[in-house]
Amino acid sequence: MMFAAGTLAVLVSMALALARALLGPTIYDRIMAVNSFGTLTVILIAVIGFLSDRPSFLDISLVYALINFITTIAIMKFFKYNRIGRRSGEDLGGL
Amino acid sequence: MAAAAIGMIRLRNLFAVVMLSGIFSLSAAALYVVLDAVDVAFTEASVGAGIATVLMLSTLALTTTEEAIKDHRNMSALVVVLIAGAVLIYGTLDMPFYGDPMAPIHLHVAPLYLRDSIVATGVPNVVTSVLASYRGYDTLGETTVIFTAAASVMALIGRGRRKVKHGVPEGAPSHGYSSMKPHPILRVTAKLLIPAILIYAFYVQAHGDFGPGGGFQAGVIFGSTFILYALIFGVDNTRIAIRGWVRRTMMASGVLIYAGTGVAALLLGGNFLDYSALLHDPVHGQHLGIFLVELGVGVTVSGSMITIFLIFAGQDR
Amino acid sequence: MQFPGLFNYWIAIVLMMAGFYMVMAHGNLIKKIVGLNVFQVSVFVFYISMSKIKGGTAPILEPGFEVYSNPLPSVLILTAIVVGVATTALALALIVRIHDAYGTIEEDEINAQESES
Amino acid sequence: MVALIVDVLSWALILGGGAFCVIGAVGMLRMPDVFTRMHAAGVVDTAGLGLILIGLMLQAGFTLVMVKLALILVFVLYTSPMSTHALAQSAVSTGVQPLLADGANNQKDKEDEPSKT
Repeated sequence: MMFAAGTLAVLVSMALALARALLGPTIYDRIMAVNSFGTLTVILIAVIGFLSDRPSFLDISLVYALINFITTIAIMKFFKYNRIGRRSGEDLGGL
Repeated sequence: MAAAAIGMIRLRNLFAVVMLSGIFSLSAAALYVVLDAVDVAFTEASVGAGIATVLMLSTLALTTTEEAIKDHRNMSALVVVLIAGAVLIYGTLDMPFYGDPMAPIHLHVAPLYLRDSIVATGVPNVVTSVLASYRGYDTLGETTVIFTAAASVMALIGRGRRKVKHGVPEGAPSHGYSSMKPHPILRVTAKLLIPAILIYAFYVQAHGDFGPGGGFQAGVIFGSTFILYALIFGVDNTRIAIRGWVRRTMMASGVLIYAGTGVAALLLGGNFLDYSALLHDPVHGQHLGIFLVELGVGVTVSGSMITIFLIFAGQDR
Repeated sequence: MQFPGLFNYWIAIVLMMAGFYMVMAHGNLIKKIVGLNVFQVSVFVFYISMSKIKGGTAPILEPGFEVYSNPLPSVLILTAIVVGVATTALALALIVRIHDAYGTIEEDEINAQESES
Repeated sequence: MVALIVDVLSWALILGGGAFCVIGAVGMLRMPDVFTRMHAAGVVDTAGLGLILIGLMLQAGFTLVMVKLALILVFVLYTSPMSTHALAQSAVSTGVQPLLADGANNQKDKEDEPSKT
């Protein structure tokens, strides 16, 4: 029951983070949304593990916690060094 | 699950596609966990969220980041897609329902695997035992595909410096996989994290028999460690840390370990990839065989991932 | 229960349509690759959702659990994901080469250059 | 008795963590610019994840699971400030330009203005 409540809360926050990623005017908003979406996925997987009585699946969220960091660093680095000289945030206009 | 699906559908309209594909893969993995496929979720976690995004970004850095603005509303494509979707939905009307235990897929070989694999191989993770033992040929083939893909990437863009004819102006600053000198905080944290991730990769490799994990996942995590290293300390340093011949040897030797296990079984009187022949006790033999095979897979995958990344990242010099 | 029993397939199909549309309608090659990835994930979801048994749990044997979901699709998809990323890398390498040769990754511009020469 | 206390505690922690997650996500949606949104994201990363994981730890008891949860917590507490730091730094070092360049994208991210002072 309490895990279900936690899952629900996390799902709601995931939806909100997704909305930020879809809307986010600048590229950094999107990166940040991806990052916290990843964090929320970590929580979600952990809670689902408990929800289904198999908490030994925490390995997955551990992997996420690590990989998420790598991805954020990579994205950040890419945009930091590739964007120079161009107006960042502008090519996102496709929305 | 529905939220994940909505997010995925939304994805196609967007321009910052690569980042959204990161989100896409995250939600896909959450979906896999809900659907009880933890090993798949593990793989998607390590592959989709990490390596695929990083590779896409590297390609973007090498080419252009801006899509030509034009009207994408392609009616004929939409019509074809809608027709295909409608036909498929019509096709699903005959499919078994979600979660139906009597669906044909659950009746044929799966109960056999679930019942026998613990007895025959002593490995509680059925996915691992099926992967490495029952469907060993398959996995051997797939490991070879990975090896071949990495080798092809090497052949395509691995050699020589590219000559930029058009596109990116020459004066553009370096594309960003050079070292990250002015980031002391990142460097210190990376120094703390990298050994931890490496140890964790080995844990995943060894624990694959008992929980989610195994060669593919461990290989990818191992590879991501070096990707992190390359991101923070620079590609050149990574090339020094793990030399070209080491990478190539890793790629090749993984496949060799796998195939060699099969040949060893052959020499010891079994069939190819029949691990029961490896030791006197068939169950222990199976266990050893699965371990060796997973090791081979892990070595190949990590070698390939590091190679592919370094090739992509090292392009712009 | 006729209607909701099939929604998992429909999710996969909608995803597939999204990916398919992306592949067909967009001229940008990277966009096409992303579309292919979406398509690929839709197939994965399709397989994985078939393997689920109601009330089942993940196929890692543990005392105290009776019903397990089907391990076979997991195996297939697991390898397919890693192979998928390797082939994606190959496709991206091809795109880099194309960009070297033509200076663009838009399909129609490449076609225009081809027909000129 | 102890079990009851533990249950109540973990209820409170998980619910609190969930609440923090939602608050952080709402903040992420509602805050006016990148840097303030990062504050909101920080709430999710620390308070939300921390509370939920501690609540789960209480449920798990002294097992391997608890060790793994603690590991996740430690890792996230390491990495999340790192990525926020990196993000903020690169936003500062490159994000200043769009506003100086021209007013073209003002209609899109005019909210960014306060941060550039």
